[in-house]
Amino acid sequence: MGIQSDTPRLLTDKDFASDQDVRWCPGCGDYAILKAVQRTLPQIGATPDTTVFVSGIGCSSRFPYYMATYGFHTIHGRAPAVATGLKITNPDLDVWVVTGDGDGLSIGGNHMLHALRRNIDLNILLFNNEIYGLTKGQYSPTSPCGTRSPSSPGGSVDAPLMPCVFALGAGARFVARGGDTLLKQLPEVLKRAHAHKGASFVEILQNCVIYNPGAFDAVTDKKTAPDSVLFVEHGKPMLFGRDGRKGLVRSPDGFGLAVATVGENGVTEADVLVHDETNRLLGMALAALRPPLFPMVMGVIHCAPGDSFETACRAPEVPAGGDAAADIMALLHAGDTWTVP
Amino acid sequence: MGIQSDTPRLLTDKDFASDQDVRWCPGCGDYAILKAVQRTLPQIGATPDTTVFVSGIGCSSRFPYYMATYGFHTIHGRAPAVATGLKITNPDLDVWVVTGDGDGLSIGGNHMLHALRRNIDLNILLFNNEIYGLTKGQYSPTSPCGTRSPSSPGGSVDAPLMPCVFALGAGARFVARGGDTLLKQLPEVLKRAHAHKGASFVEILQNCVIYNPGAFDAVTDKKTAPDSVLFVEHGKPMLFGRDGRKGLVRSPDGFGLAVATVGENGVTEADVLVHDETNRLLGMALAALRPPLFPMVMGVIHCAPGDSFETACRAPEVPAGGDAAADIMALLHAGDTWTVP
Amino acid sequence: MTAPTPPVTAPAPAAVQALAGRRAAAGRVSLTPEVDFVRIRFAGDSGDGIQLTGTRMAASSAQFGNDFATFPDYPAEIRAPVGTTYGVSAYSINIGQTEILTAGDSPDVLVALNPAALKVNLADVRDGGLVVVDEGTFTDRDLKKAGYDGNPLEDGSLGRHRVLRLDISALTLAAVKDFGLGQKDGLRCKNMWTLGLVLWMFGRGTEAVEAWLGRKFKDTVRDSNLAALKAGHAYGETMELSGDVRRFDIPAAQVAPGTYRTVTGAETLSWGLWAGARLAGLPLFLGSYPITPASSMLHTLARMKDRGVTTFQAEDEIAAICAAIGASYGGALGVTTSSGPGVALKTEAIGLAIATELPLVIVDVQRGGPSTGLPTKTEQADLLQAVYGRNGDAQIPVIAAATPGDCFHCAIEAVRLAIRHMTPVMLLSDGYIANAAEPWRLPAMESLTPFPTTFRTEPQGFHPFLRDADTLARPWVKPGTPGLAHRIGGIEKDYDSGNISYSPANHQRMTDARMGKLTAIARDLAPLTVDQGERSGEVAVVGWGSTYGAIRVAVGRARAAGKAVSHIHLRHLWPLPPDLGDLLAGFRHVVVPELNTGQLATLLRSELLRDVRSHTKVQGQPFKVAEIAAVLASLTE
Amino acid sequence: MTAPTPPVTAPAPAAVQALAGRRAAAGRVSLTPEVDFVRIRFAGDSGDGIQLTGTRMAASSAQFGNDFATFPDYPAEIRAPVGTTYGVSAYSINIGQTEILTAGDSPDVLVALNPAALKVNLADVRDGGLVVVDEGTFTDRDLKKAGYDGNPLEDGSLGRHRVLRLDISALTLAAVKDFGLGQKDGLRCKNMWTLGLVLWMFGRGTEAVEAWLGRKFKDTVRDSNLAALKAGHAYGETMELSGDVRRFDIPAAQVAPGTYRTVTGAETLSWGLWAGARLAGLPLFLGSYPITPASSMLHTLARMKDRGVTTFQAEDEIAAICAAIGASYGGALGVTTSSGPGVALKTEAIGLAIATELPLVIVDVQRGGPSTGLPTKTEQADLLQAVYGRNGDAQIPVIAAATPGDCFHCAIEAVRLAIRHMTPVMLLSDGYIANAAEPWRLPAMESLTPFPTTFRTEPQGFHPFLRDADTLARPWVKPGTPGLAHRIGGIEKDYDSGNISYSPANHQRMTDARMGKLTAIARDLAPLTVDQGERSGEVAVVGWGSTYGAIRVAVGRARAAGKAVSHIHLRHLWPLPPDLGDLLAGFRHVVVPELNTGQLATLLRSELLRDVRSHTKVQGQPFKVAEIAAVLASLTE
Ligand SMILES: Cc1ncc(C[n+]2csc(CCOP(=O)(O)OP(=O)(O)O)c2C)c(N)n1
Ligand SMILES: Cc1ncc(C[n+]2csc(CCOP(=O)(O)OP(=O)(O)O)c2C)c(N)n1
Ligand code: SF4
Ligand code: SF4
Ligand SMILES: [Mg+2]
Ligand SMILES: [Mg+2]
Repeated sequence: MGIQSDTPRLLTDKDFASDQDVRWCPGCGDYAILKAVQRTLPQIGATPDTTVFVSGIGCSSRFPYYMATYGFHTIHGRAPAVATGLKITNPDLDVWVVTGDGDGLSIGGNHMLHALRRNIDLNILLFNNEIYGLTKGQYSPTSPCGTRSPSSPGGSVDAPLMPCVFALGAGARFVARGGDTLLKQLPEVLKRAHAHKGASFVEILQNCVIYNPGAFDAVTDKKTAPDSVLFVEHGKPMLFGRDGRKGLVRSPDGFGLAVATVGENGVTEADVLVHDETNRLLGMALAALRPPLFPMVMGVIHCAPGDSFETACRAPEVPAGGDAAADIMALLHAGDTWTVP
Repeated sequence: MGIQSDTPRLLTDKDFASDQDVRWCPGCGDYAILKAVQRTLPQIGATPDTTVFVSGIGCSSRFPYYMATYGFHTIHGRAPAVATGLKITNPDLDVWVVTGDGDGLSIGGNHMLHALRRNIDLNILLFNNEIYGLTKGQYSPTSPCGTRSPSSPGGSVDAPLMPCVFALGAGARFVARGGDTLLKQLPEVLKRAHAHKGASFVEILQNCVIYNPGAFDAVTDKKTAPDSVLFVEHGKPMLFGRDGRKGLVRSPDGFGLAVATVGENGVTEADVLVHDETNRLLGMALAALRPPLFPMVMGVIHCAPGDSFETACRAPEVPAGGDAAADIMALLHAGDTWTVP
Repeated sequence: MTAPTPPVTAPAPAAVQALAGRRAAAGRVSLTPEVDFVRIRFAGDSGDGIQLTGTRMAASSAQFGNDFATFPDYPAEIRAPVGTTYGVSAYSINIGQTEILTAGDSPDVLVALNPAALKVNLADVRDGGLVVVDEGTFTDRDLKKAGYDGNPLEDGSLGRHRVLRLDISALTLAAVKDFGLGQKDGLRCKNMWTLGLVLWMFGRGTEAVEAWLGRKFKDTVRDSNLAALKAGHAYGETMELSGDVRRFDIPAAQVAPGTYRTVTGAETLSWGLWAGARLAGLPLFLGSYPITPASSMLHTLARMKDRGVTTFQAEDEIAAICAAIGASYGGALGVTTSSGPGVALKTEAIGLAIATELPLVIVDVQRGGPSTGLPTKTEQADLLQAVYGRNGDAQIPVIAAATPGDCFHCAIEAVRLAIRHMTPVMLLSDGYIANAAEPWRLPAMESLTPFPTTFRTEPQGFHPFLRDADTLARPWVKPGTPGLAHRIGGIEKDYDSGNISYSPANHQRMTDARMGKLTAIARDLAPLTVDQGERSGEVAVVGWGSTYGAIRVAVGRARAAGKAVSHIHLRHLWPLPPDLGDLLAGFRHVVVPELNTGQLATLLRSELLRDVRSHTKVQGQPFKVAEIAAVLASLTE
Repeated sequence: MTAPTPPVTAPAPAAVQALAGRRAAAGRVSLTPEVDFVRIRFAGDSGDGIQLTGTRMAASSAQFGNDFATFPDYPAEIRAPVGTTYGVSAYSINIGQTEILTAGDSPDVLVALNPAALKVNLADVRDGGLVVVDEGTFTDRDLKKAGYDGNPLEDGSLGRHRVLRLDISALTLAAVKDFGLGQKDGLRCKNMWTLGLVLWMFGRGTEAVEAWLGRKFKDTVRDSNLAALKAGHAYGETMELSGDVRRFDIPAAQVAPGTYRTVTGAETLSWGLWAGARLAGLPLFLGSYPITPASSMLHTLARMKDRGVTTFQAEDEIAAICAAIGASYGGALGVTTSSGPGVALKTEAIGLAIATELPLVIVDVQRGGPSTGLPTKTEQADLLQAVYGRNGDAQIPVIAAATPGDCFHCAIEAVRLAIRHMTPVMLLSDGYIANAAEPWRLPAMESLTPFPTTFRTEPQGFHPFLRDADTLARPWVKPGTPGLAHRIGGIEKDYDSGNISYSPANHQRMTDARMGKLTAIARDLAPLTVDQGERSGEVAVVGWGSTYGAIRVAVGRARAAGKAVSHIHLRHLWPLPPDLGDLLAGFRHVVVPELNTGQLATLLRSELLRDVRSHTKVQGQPFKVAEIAAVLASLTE
């Protein structure tokens, strides 16, 4: 059954690319993410036949069509729910959810919330371009205040959601952030997300060249990035900046974080906080930082594994060979019955 | 128009009680909350005619029927959305949302999320009894793991949501916690919620005597409360315990909070943190604490006012007296037109 | 949108069984109250344990060998304030030696445990019926709460009935005084005292209830209830009850041989879904969100985890159906259960299951609408939503269960259709059959024929939308199957390759294929049977769903009176059976009784272009036999 | 569920206007291509600016005085990869001296700016039609991307057409070479070069486009585009074009006097909603969530904040409608706009608006279904969802707009009904009329009659569900009104007091009252008019929505050929006009053309018990005139 090759060969990104033409706008950040995923999967031992990509609706949600894995392009906002049913039914599959800031946080916010709360073993990739791409550029729940768009010609007036803060508030046990063009870091984040058993939430900053170009320039531009991005790693001091001398320290007044420069004002390397990815509160603090006053934190912000939902929810398998009719009769007879001769 | 009395008299709780029989189970915590609300409203200058209670579906959501104010008992989970449309249309009204842990956090989680994010001026009271009351006792998204209920006969397996943590993750600018039987504190919390312009989120711990009795005994029982409850007040040290000597301090190792006893291990009152309700991160830390290791924090956990949504969203009023037909013709002519004689 | 009407060719599919044959005591028409049957209604405060009294009475009658039907009717509030009319809970039970299909229009006996219960139920009691009241509760305070100005026991309001006044409260307290219970706890045994008395009236012993109490409770609770039960029974036996109190003698019914049990529709529907999945060789996955009156199915299935049932309480109805779709995509049988407002929320997702052609069973346990409506009351007003309520040309088969027992078979049929044609199926139940109890003859093991599912595993020539020529089903592939990785979605796809396609001609072809599944299903339906009566005549009564019992009794009586009336009860509502038009052509009148404003009538009119007489009632209550009888009488004078 | 059919009594309500009268050039039938009208289709890559070219051509034609109709057809992807067939964007425009109602079945001229555009569109071009190609793009690479094996320009594939090969790419680059643009930016001016050439073909100058460019752009962008436009025009004038290229002479149409503008249905529907609210004296509140093809209404209304329009982009469709309900509760006119999948999500909340009897307008801009379906294509398949798609007996009026101009009037009518009867109203548009442009004669100011809203302010005798005897509307009260505080909700309520009620008889009474609103609306409808033809005859074509143009042209031609065919176009789809049955009784055949599988036909069959010939097409495309003409021919031979 099935086509099986005798000598297993090492898979490459090509094995994960489907035969469909990729239909995003030229220059869209989604291309880079697609490449990163296709390159990472072989490295973590995934196979196309045991991997499923489930998505909602949006430019980002077209993702499954371009993967040579199993794929389900569902309806707007519902991918986490569909993926939940799939994962419970078939826990051996690697299930990835691909969604956008509109799909996953606007219409789909509730399913995202509960998938994270339940800690079901899904790898959730949220492509955050801070705009509705597919429907031609309306502002999204992550668009900064004042975003001018067809549906907010005078500038949007709603405060944006911070995806990673939201995820931590929902109880997520794995929260990370990557960027479409951060070709070195993104695969590492994806690997960690995959390795984490339970719901893994990855926000990927993604450039929509048509409707919101350059939203993350400060973070992805090679020139500005060093001073505006902090890559965190568990157990490592949280240092950044062109010369690596800026660091996160405990806020001197009050409860929180501050940026200090090692060597200035008596600050030493020992004052710089060491990243502890198991500390949820620290994660919340890090997730909320934003340039220009603070760096944008990238990498694994929080990881504290717990029981994953599907195992506990799933009923034990009933031996397939059993006599169905006899089983049914047994159920019907279990209880108060009487017989009329 | 309308019945107007010449000499305005002071209103009392009776003026806020409708003529309908209250139909909750005898002993239900909802009664105490109803009383607290009816008593508080006159004190903050509210009038029945300018106050609206909007609710979803659930035992808690029957609330509006018992108030002599305007009231809208909508559909399951949607009260924040209905209230949003109402408040934008009629910003002068005091709009209260009453919801339950199922109504507001299960089916209605997304609307709650976005009402909080937008910071629309609603006073949201979430009656958290950690159970679905009206539908006869299924576990809810706030039920602790292992809750046995008709829909989880083997014990629930989903990790619960912490309502106040969720609210802060959503970007809420006012987050508080009260309890049904805390007759002294609850009105104060309600007053603060009302005074805050923007979305005010109040979690009210509520006892469902039928399906989840005693869920909050540790917190509401006069015997255990002193050691398990911390009432926070802005600018005051966070002390609690029977003798008021326990306090929250900075966690000595790592980033976070710890409980210490003043006078033990060299801890002095100066080490005890002072509550700063404007500090969101501190709020997140406080909201997540739970007995037995930590106290349950009650009172205003976070309050940091910002622009409220309805004012910015709302279109300027068009003078009612204007000539509608002429206005319409003006719109139709604004653009490229041509005339055929 | 015309339903496909191909020629009837195929053989009777599995799980089709004439409805009447399934019933106990089928065939003997119930005619004379208090001889053929007695209808008794227990009513009291919702704290009085009325529902429990009723179910025990039903169980005792079952064991005695009567046929019976029940109708529990409880308030929407969990615990409404004591003594109010909206806090009244009632349980009607009709006990017979003949075939019993409804709880009966007008009770022969009303037991009212407080003034409010009397107030709400008195009007229904038949003239000359017996009213038993707990006069201990007829205090000024409780009379006022019930909205009485005076005391109906004193002011002649009960003139048209026989009245038995007992201070049941005091008698109960006396019976349990040795257990040291407070007044409140002692009065909780009132229902058992009452049950004891009623059992005596029917000449039944208390053993069955005693055994049950012994199994369910222990210590003081058990013992005090036992004492009350026995005291009530003894009271009947030893006291000199006034001549007004006749005892009833309802011999055992002549029922078809077999093993029986008492079931509600919520149970049988749950078991049927599981049985269907077992027969198909699939694990069952239920995605659900609690809602009255569908929650009891979630509860029943949640208790079946050890039988391989996975239940998932989702955050809302949309997540519930989407998870079920995900489960079906993963190779399980995905099921979702809800009631009207919840099914409304699933509308968009049903479209996804249609577009991706995945099997799925959607159960709608209908309740009073629109909107929140009357959550605890019954109605049949979701039929048109089931048939037409989706964007796009998006049809799915719709099936309705007629009785609690029928739920089992309908559920299997729904599962079978869903898998055979790779389509969502809507299965309609309602608050009445979900809650009502009836004795059910268990099906014979031989009737449970497996229909094993074939998953596609062969990569050669595979594409995800290749169709079976007969059923138009596409192949079902479990993700994880080597060599078959593919992508599906809700966008239109190419008929030949399954890739996204915007081609005009292809969209037509795919639309035709989707609609063609309905044609295929209609083609396979067994020829219609007539439940009662000839295949032609004066009047055909066409019913569906839970009105079965009332229609059957009314038609049975009309036939007993010599009228040429027949009863056709539809299980398959969409597509309609292709031979329905021809069958109805043999009747002068077609009457369609429904608990809505005429929804099946709408379908029949558009599909058959046949005028029908729509007889409707939208009151949150089942039909009374008399209501249908009146229509029949007007047409057959 | 039978639609109420009371006697026709009431006078014509506001905003009812014969459809034909609204059109420019009404009455003169278009018969001869290239004499009465010319159909031209611009096609190219989605990056080629095709939609802009089309709209400018439309604007020029409008200013010249032609009648015209357009059909924009663009890909589902934002920017599909360059050169692929699924990235092809097209804009069809039909320009006439006679009444023009459709963009035309088969273009007389196709302008193909790349091989893919040729590939996708060639089959539609009429035999002998002119094909203009940019041969500069017919490179091996682009031919391959388009899926061509050889070069169609060389291999005789274009034998049935006249072909004009021009290297438009090179000509454009030459025209703009002085601006120092790169190759890519230079080629962006191709569309203006092409427009210049086409304007020349029609004997039109470039002034109007020049003025527009001057208004919209500045600096190099403006100047380079101007240069390209003029160069294209000059090319036509000065080059020796082969004899194959005739110039077209389409004189101005004889149109009704008045002020005109070019509009799309998205604009007119938005304006109409606002106009309705203004005439009612209410602020307009739009709750919406973006979805193709409804988003353009959100965009249009978002730009009207200074006119008192509040737009709220909600988190999803459910929040959108719920906010609109909240706004209506607060005394504004609540409106929500979406397309099929989004309307499906609103199902439950529509029930709430029905139960609480609040005014609300729900706009469904239909697209291809089921599920995600064909988001950018048109369809009429949400009609049954609109009429029947809710739990419970929950009917609401349904109205459909026929043309972009009609959208304005239908929107006012929807607002009027919603307020007059305190009910949600469903207003159907579709992707075709939302996007298509047509010249629209502005209504006369006198026709805009205010219908001011009366809010209840009098506490005396108030209860929230008191009804107006005629309209069955309950009083509308703004929260904040002194002395009128009250509670409403989705649970059933007492007819007399408005308090929660579970009483059986009351539920029937309330159900009857809710359904009675439909009866009241039907009673008030103006007598039906026939769009074209007599009130009896051989064939009645009954249409609804955007098929208006194609039906009108086909019927006009049939009538010109002497056939006894009439066209009836329904605006009110639910309740159906009470005189429809009688009107149709005068025809031997009733033909119902629809872009679905027969949904109006289903309604007509069940409501009128009249057999109709359902003519359907589900291809995501409007009807071709020829398709309808063929049915008519078959029935009138
Ligand atoms: C029920 C429903 N509502 C609305 C839409 C329209 N829609 C499609 S994608 C989308 C938003 C996409 O935004 P995002 O998730 O951020 O994805 P992006 O395109 O930016 O990658 C919307 C509103 C839809 N397809 N279905
Ligand atoms: C759409 C819909 N789904 C489900 C229900 C059933 N339902 C009513 S209330 C409720 C949950 C109530 O729980 P909660 O909000 O915690 O309120 P409580 O009764 O505990 O106060 C549910 C599931 C409904 N009425 N409507
Ligand atoms: S619209 Fe934006 S997000 Fe969508 S494909 Fe284009 S660039 Fe990417
Ligand atoms: S069920 Fe629980 S929450 Fe509901 S009224 Fe009773 S005690 Fe209160
Ligand atoms: Mg986006
Ligand atoms: Mg609750």
